[in-house]
Amino acid sequence: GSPQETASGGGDATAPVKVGLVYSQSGPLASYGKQYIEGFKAGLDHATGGTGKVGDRKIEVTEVDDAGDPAKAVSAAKDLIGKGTKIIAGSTASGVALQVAPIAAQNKVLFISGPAATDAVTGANKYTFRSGRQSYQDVVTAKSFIGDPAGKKVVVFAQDGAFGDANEAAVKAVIGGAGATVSSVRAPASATEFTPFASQIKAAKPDLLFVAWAGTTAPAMWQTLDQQGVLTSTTVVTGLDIRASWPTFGAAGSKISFLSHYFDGASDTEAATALKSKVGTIDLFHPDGFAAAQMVVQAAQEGGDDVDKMVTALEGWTFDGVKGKMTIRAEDHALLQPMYQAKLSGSGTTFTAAAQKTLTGDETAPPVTPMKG
Amino acid sequence: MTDQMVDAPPAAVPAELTPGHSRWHGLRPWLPLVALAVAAIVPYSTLVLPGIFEGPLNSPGTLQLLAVCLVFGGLAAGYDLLFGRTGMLSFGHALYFAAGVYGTDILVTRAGLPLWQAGLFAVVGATTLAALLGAVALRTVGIAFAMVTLAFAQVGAILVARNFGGWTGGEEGLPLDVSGLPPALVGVTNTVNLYWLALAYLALVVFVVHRVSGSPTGRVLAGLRDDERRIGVLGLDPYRFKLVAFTLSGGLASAGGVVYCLIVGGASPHVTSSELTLSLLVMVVLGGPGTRWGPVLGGVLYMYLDHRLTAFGASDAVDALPAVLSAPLSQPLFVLGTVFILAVYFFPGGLASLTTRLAPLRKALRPPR
Amino acid sequence: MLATRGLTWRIGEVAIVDNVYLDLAPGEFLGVIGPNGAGKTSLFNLITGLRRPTEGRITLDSEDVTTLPPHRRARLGLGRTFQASSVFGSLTVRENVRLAVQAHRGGSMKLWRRAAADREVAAAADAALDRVGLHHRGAALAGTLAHGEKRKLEIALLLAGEPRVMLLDEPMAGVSAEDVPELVDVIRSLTSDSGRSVLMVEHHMDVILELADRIAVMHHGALLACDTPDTVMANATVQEAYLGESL
Amino acid sequence: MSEPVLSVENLSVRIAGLHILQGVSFTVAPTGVTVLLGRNGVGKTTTLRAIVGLTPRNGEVRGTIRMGAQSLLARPTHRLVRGGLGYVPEDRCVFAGLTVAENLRLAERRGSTPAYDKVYALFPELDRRGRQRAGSLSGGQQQMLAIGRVLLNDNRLLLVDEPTKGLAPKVVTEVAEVLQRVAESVPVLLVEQNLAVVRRLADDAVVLAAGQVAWTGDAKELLLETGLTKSLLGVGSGGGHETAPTAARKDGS
Amino acid sequence: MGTVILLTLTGLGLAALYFLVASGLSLVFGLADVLNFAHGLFLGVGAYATWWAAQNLPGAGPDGLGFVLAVLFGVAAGTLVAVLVELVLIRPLYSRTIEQVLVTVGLSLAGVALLQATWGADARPFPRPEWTRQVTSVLGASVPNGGLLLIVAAVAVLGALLAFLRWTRYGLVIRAGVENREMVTALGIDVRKAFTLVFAIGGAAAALAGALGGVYFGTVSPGQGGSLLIFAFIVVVIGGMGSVVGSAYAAVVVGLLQQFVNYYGVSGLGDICVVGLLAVVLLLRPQGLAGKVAHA
Ligand SMILES: Nc1ncnc2c1ncn2[C@@H]1O[C@H](COP(=O)(O)OP(=O)(O)OP(=O)(O)O)[C@@H](O)[C@H]1O
Ligand SMILES: Nc1ncnc2c1ncn2[C@@H]1O[C@H](COP(=O)(O)OP(=O)(O)OP(=O)(O)O)[C@@H](O)[C@H]1O
Ligand SMILES: [Mg+2]
Ligand SMILES: [Mg+2]
Repeated sequence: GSPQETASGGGDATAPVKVGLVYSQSGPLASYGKQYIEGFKAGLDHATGGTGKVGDRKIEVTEVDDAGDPAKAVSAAKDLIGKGTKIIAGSTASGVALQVAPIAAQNKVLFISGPAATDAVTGANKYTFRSGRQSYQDVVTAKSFIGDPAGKKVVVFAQDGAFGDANEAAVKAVIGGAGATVSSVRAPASATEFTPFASQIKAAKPDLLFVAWAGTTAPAMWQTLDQQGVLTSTTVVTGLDIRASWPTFGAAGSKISFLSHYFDGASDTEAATALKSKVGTIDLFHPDGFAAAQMVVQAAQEGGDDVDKMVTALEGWTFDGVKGKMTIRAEDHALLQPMYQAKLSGSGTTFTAAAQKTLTGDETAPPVTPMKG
Repeated sequence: MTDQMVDAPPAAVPAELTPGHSRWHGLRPWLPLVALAVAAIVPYSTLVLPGIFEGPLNSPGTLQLLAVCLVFGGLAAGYDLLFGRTGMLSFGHALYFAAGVYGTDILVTRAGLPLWQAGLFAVVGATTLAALLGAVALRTVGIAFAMVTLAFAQVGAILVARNFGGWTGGEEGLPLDVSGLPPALVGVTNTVNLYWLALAYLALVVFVVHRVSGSPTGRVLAGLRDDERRIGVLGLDPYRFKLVAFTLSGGLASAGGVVYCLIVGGASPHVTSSELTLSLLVMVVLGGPGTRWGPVLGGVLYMYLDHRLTAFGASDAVDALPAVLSAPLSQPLFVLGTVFILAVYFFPGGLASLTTRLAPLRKALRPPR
Repeated sequence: MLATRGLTWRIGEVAIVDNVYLDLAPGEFLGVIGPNGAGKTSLFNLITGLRRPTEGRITLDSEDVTTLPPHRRARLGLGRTFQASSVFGSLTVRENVRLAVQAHRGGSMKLWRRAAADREVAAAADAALDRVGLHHRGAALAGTLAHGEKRKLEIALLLAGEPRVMLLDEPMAGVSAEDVPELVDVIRSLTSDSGRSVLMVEHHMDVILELADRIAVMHHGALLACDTPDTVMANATVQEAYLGESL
Repeated sequence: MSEPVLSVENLSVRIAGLHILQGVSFTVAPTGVTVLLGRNGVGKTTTLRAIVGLTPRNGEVRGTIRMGAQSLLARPTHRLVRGGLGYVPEDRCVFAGLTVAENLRLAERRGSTPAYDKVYALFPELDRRGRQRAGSLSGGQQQMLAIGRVLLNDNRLLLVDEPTKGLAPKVVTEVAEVLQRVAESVPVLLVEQNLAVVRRLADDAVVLAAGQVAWTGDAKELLLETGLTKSLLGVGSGGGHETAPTAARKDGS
Repeated sequence: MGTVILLTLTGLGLAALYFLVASGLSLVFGLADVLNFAHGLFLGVGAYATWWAAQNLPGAGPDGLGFVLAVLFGVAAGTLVAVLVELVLIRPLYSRTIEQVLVTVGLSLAGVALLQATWGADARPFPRPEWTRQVTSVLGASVPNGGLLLIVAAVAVLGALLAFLRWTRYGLVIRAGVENREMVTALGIDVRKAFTLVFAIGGAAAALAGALGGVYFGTVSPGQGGSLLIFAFIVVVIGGMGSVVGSAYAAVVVGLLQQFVNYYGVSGLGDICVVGLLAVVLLLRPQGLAGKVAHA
């Protein structure tokens, strides 16, 4: 017989639609994963009108923990695909998303990447979609703080690695392309002492400082920038992370201009109300899970068991998400969506974010990347 | 004290150098082949082992998991050539594994080489790297040696993390471009081929380590583990022999990297970390250093737990427990760490020592002759 | 055969081995005595290359070996035993000796040959074990041997290397009285073959006197005397510094 | 005869499956030196270690060991030693990384005044080399340190394992003298291969063979009877390797 | 000039942090012969206990005496955990060094996961006195007070440890016990107590480093200890195993090197220089900068 068995997806009209969620339940990104899954459940409820069904077919969700490790995620994806799953979603970490995307293409299953922000997921291949924003959209939002960039001096402060590279490249393209001179200060992600970098930034005297920093050392970094007077000497823009991180900005928080993917109260769409009723306070990655569920339902509804049909059904689809109007761009599967400018206020452990400005999906649209595979 | 810091591992006598006595003597040489044959036909079995594997034995998920386990079994056996058999504690073994993974990935994805060339270059390159760095690091001994190898590996990790020239993909890793790969290695339906590849790698490593340990050179390596000064006085250059062991072990690790890169379909910076070396150490000790099958078992078991515990943590049984228990139990690393500590206590000498510990039991059960 | 010229080893200001001139003729048996801490073992360490001298030269067959590493000297025919037994504890007694034989027969890398298949090595090893009377212990782990047995194994390891110059560091220490004559015979037989030279440190005077052609006396790192046994034993300084009054 | 200071009854030790001692019984008289004799590997060291409770992990001890009325088995070593059981191990075991003075300081016991004068009087070398690392001492110097360490305190019984091994004849004589003087105040259980030393020191003798006691009695008697020494120790009473420079010459040279 | 002063002082602050982590490690590593991978856990325990105490312990808080109380609580918790670890896990394995190291490896995995299970993976804001967030102007350079606090603490810890080793009998017992544990017992000393004490001191130093590290970083997170550990290892080894003074020197060298190279060189070069330094030092002087402490 055949040395290996792969279940073929049941073509039965009442057979459940199998959906595999591969995301971080444990590991360093566990709390992102938690928001994602809460958002997904709420979204599924919302999109199916509470039935959890598409037509007569139940949506059967299998959750697998990847602990942030691409190798585990790949194993999980292969396992799911082997069992006949046609839709995979999740990927909290960029590394996971990038490694799972090719698997989806090789096996012709739908993959909807989650909170992973890397630009490289966009246009990765025909079968890969995303339910969250990408770095480029962050940077476009940042640009909106500077007014007319022509002749301005912009410094990117980012950590070493692909995340930093992507942000630096995006700033060079977006703000530099609009006439600003862009330079960068890079630091190892493992750095614990930021004075040398703060000094370098200060010496550069920028008009705008764009900071792309993730990880547990961020508070120390902000404190150092604050102590060395960087925050008061220029406009500093960075992305607003999950609520739990807000108090760690301390006094520095009010001196920073935030670009935001989402925070509670940023929008009051129907979907946002539905989500809020489920999870209480909405956080950064709830909308990604919510959108993923909406996309899953759309794909199942229109595509049945045919993945190519699912892809066609999603390409160019516009829907009302938590953040407002979302559009899946047909050419490269970028998810066009509103982005926000925000201010943080408060002290101690209670901080609140307030929207300064909302940018529409078209305003923040990244340039089209050619589809790679 | 410095030189006592790394005492030779609590190793057993190399099995290869002691003649067997048991009734099995005649059969014994064939057992590994039988095991290999059984492992090779696993993909034809539809056996379902509930709780142990998610699907039947021949489902892609199970085969993928097994393939990863087998590669690490081989890696651990290769590492044992250094640690258990020669008594060298290297904290930088991950570097050579990573060189295999990233070398293959970069050559295929960025340079567009065909797989066999990329794999060959990666292994040759990594082996050369091991020889060069080993030549420097072996000027020290004991814990200093461990730290120098760690330093080298750390430089590798930093270079990968920095995403030098955009080659490595930094912390996001580098997915393997499969368009140029043989179709038989691509896609979930072909997981079985990856499984066989991993099995072949494991068999290769075990065979090489076995042959080398049983060779005259292996005898010298065992001697080095006990008393290096004495080896010198006998007229053998300890440095040369250690360098050969180091290079060989590095080369085997890089070959494992090539296979792993194919199985996982890419590279991620995790493979450069010192934790990986540390887990190799854990695998070897878990299995039993200096034994033929111990490190293999240790590697397979460790990776199995590492992968499966995430499912265990998320299972309903754990969720149903009170929060005091379920919170830690849903952390795979907590369970892994605890299992490991218990193993150190209850199987000193590793899994391989189980056979000797069970010997009295076996004797008792055997019908009197 | 073996000669040292002004050999000196200092740690800081202290000369542990102090300007030693020593000549060992082919086939000669030179006993080395001296109080504890005189520098006998240190002298051996210098000659075998485990330590580098601060001054002076060492020649073996008129070849200068002062800077050669231990294994190169061993290949030139220099063998030694250690004061504190150093055998390969996790190998069997037989494997210990085979390793020594193999080292002697050519230390080149043989990664793919089966060690156990080399009959010549095995035979030579068994012969060496026979000679020290450890044959019956061949299968025991060397680490579990009793002290006296380890001393014998040390000598077997030395024998296996067929050295032309042998350095024995207190081979009788801890050997039970009844085994001493046997071991003395073994050592004697080493020299009677083929003009081998021996340098032996030993505190058992009767053994020294029985075996040695000449006796060197060390004291505070320096060579106090080096002469025939009679002359040395009669030397007043030696009497005073080393022998003391007999029991 | 007065009560023995130490009595060993039916002592049986297994290590790693080997039955090394198989029912050893003997006593140590409250004064003088009792010497424990036997070939290499009969288990002399094993006996002493069993008495101080240092049998290795994979070993198993049966039988009774009493000091006075008190049973010694199953009590931790440090208690036994504090209770007055001094032990000088076979391989000296000085702390190589510590200085000579630190080695001695370590041996001080709480509650008693260390007798430095006594030790330095016996071994002036130790005083001179106070700041040298013990590891760099020669074998003989280390042996002196090992003995000196124990003599710092008052003991009820001393266990001394091959104290003259590897020592120069002169030092052997010195060590023997020291032990003789020590034995005037404390009973000593001594393991020794050097028959000259045995002859000089021993009052009683216990001979081990094949894991059991082969002979016990007055040491003088043992050493005088050529037949006995020959059968038990394998040497004629006049032979053996003695340290005096009187033995046979190498003939013909 | 201001930049040089600033980099020097902040570099010393970093060095102080490394030293605080390394000192306990070095002590346990050098004297008890255990390469303690669980040191990062002790660090985490100290940090989380301080964090917890500042909010929940009566009298403790983020400021003034309350903060001192919170830190004391943290140090006590770290010490307690270290002692428990020694008693329950390490002690039964004495004389089996490799196994001891492996147990600490297992512990570092399990312990960090336990912290994460209890308090979550995210960084929590660390309660700390307001003045630690401010800067002091030294010759025109704005030097963070948190760094200065670390320097003061490091000097105090160094002094205390040296005094301990010089004036107490325990230093002696411990070093002897490492060489030959059996023989120490044969001299009538209960060596187990001494080893427990070493772990207690190591744990206390680690917990203090954890608490002050929290002040320095402004947050606590489960992985914080582990990330500092690798540099601490490097410092310990460069300094010479077991040498507290050596660790101090090495910490200063590593801290300053990292700081200056990061400013004047390319990003990431600081770390590479440090590991390069490690390799060079070991190749030239395998025993590390200083010999052993222990004569302190
Ligand atoms: N590495 C070292 N550091 C300091 N001193 C040393 C070192 N090695 C040896 N010594 C000293 O050198 C002297 C000679 O030591 P050596 O071991 O050579 O003596 P020996 O003659 O062999 O004595 P024994 O007969 O007791 O074995 C001794 O005083 C010893 O303390
Ligand atoms: N840890 C151990 N493991 C295995 N065997 C052991 C161990 N310790 C001792 N033995 C064995 O026990 C026997 C007795 O050893 P012991 O050291 O007591 O002899 P001894 O009479 O002191 O000999 P010697 O005169 O050589 O010192 C020896 O055969 C030895 O091999
Ligand atoms: Mg000597
Ligand atoms: Mg003995």
